[in-house]
Amino acid sequence: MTQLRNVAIVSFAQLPVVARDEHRTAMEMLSPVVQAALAACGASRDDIDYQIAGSTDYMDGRPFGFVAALDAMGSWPPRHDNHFEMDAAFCAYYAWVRMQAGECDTALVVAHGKVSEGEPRRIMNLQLDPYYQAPLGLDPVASAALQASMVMARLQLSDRDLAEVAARNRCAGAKNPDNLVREAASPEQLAATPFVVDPLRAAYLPAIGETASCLVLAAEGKAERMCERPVWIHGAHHISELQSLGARDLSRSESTRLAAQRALAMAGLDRADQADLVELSAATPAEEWIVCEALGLDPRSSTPVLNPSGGPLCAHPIMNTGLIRLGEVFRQLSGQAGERAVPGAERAVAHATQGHCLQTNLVFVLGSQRRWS
Amino acid sequence: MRIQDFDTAPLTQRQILEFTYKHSTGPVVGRFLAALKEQKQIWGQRVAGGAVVVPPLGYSEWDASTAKEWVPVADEGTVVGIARVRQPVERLHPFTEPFAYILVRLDGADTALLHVTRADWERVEIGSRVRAVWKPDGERAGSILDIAEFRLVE
Amino acid sequence: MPAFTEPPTEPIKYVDAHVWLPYDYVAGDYRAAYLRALKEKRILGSRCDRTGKVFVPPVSFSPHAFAPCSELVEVADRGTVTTFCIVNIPVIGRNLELPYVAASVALDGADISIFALIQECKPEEVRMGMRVEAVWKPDGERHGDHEDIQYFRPTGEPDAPPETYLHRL
Amino acid sequence: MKRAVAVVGVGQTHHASRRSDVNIPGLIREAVDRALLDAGLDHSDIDAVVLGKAPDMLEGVAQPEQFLVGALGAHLKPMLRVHTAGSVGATTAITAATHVASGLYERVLAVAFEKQSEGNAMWALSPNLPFTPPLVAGAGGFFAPYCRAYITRSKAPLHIGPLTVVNARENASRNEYAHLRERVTIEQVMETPMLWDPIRFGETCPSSDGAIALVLASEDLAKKGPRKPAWIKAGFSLAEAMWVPGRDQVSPRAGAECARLCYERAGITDPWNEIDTAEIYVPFSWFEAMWLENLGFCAEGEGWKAIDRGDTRFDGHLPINPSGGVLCTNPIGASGMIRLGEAALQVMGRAGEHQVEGAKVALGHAYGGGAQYFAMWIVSGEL
Repeated sequence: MTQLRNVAIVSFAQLPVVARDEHRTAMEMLSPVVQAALAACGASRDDIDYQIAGSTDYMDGRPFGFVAALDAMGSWPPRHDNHFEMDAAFCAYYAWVRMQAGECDTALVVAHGKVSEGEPRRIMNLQLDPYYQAPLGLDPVASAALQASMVMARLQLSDRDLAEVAARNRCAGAKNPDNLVREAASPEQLAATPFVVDPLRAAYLPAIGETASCLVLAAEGKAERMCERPVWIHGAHHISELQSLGARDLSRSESTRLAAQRALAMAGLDRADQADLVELSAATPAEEWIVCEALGLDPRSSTPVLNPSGGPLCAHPIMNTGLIRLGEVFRQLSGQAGERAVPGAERAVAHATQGHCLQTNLVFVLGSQRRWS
Repeated sequence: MRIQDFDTAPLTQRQILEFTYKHSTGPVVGRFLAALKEQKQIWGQRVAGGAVVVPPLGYSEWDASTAKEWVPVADEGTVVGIARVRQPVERLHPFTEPFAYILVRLDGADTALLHVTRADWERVEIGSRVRAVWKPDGERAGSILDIAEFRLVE
Repeated sequence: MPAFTEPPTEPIKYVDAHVWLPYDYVAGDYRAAYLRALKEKRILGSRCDRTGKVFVPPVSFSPHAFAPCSELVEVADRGTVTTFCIVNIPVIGRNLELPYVAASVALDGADISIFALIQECKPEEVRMGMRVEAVWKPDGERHGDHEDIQYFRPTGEPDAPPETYLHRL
Repeated sequence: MKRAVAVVGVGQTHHASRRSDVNIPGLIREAVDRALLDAGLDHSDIDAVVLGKAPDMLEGVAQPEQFLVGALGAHLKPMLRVHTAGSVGATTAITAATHVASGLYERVLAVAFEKQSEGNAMWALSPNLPFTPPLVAGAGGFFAPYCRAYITRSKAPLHIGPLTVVNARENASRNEYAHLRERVTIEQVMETPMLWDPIRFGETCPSSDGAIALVLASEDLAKKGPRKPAWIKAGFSLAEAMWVPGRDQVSPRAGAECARLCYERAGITDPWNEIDTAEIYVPFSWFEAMWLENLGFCAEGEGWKAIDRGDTRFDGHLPINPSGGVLCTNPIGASGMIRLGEAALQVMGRAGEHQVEGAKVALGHAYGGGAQYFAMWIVSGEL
């Protein structure tokens, strides 16, 4: 791998995830978060070279929903700007690419989504091809269940294996004040919740909610001045797969494997288990089994620590979920994780995903030290 | 005046975004659907590497190459994935009673078809053999739903 | 053996997809206060903590100075047409006689213009700089929504001088 | 930029109000296949794909890039989806170019499309939503007041709008891919119904189905290609907030600033004389005069005079939109990339019948939102 530019996360802010904020629009939720993220790294609005937002029009319930984010982010005077119709973790990836191209030194990456206004199951049905899959009404809960049935069959997983993964997330997530679900639970309790779409029980589904989040990235030279303990990006890559659910092996995530392979190579690592902690966007315990397998991790092992934040089972604010994984790694490696801190953590992996059944996956490798000297 | 000086009871309003889109199908999807309607025959397409893709898109999703010849496949096959929907969502799912989504690898195909089973939603398992139940003549409209559902082959 | 050698040559040309998506929108406290004030024939704005600029409808955060707008203020229900167009095609969901005039109106006391209908004059009489005032629905018929202001009409005052509106849309 | 990037392949569909002969993947593949053929490459040569389009409500498919992964040749590759309103096609191309400039990617495919006939653009772009006042119908109602403000400020005579359409249609008649290719006269345009006074039906862009794809490559690979590439000398995307007191929608600061940055990086000090042709985003006739000023080609109040003098005609001093532009072809999400792609074709010398003779440096430009998003690039035949 050639030498890349050292780029770090220097700040992160989010609102606690809630089921519904009836007092604020998506934009009114976003502004204070951007302000908080800037304040935390001592930056003025004009110190930021580039801004990029992640959101989707269908989640916003309107065309051009992100245009208002220009106002909420204080885009005056005019700013170098972009917007992806993707989880904002992918925006963070692109901001990093821009820094590699030498096009900016600092970037504001935001996510917004007033998820409670719409019905995600209906909206995400519309992601499927309109000829064969969408007309059947398939929604993300049912597609995740299809996928769960397949990974359970191939890896011979039991309901208990899902319950244990869910319980680990729930116990960790109880310590995270930003989570929507903050009650620890045992595998037995979770395995007693009713099936929603078999083999997925209520407790195996993500805690969908809403928030706004903001990450600040800065290149070496500026990062150190903005943050006492910047968290450096050691590698990043993402890969997509075809959509037709019957044309790929849903029980595996080849895209996660390939993305991780390249991101780890950039980081000079061989395996993901060389990280101290891993933050995954897997939305169900079955997905977590799949992503772990692709990363060469055992979801039952305690090293590395998996989802110290509690993961999407405790808070899944759509469009923000991946960015929050990066935010959590920042908090952990910069000593701001409070009660849920992973002691001595120096290296981490963060994962984001898009589409039904882990169709597109992004892997970041981060560390508390600079990668390239 | 500050915002606290005002009535801050939540103000919300429900509204439905509703529209009927007309998706052009193009020659390949369109002919596949016409075969469901007129022939009660499921067709796949062979793509580079030799795999038979069902339902066909006109290209290989693996490498974007243009698909080759049409290949008829059976309306019977093996279940490779199941999702049992206990509480269907109104106006989204095709049934109001419990049903299951299934991925079926039809005999002669190398990919699986996404579909549903209503009657056998509890009994179908991975590895089960299922067969298409066609909508009757006159009710088939040229849609993936011309196959009413799949049922276990007893 | 299949009975057919190929699929029908005549394709099904279209698939209809009826998209039906319920949303439950949140107005937010600022917009709610604005709408509720309309019921009392008041137009609210918010003042930027840093620059003192007044935004109508009120926003919680100034897009301009990126600072909170903590203070809510009342602005006049009259102002100046800064620019406009004459519309000859119908708006979905609104029953308006054609043609009608859609204008940018800078209310007195506000630093942002609002979009408004201009009526009670011929479209060709509308001009940039024209002074207009709100025509409210009668008491008891206002519900705290945008329809509470039926439209704006000319006040008959002398036009505002060009320098006050030409570069302020 | 860290290293030079070039356009090595351009492919677009025939644009029309209804391309019901193909589905969405088919439309895209038409453009992608042509771009790859043009570059002498195939899908296996592409490292990543960036897709752009305008609101998903136009086609009723949410985040359609996901279902299009296979059609785009993006299976097991990185794929991103950009959406910056009307400017999206241009922003998408710039995003793809940045990937190559970073050194992380060698060849990137940028694709943009819109298939507006699947839905209803008027509805999709301006549904009535609670708590917001219903705006006037369509984008024309939003932009017409700014055209009026321009006319008032610049004292432009009223034939300038129609004249702009005459030039655009004349140009489109030479472009086999354009949607509206019939020549028109000023009188014919003036006879069309006034929709949003001062904008007539004949001064409004059509609603089109269409797609475009560009292959972008690093310097080394571009030099190895079969054809002369278009070198990207500069490319930026800037945006500004909507509700800014005193914001000038007639000549938005983001547009002027974006152009200034492009000229500065491309080493252009006198755009009027140093740029040979420009493809600029003109969805309504009057925007051509407005953008000539905003882009620094003409002084304030002088843009319409350049049009009136014939300087912007195909055989004029600075041919504007030799392809016919957005006034003749508007698949919204693709329109911005078509501008950038057409600019590239001009400096490659491969614009066919609408080739501007001797074009060496060209500007491609797009805007979107409430005249808030601006994205543009400058391409040159010389590295």
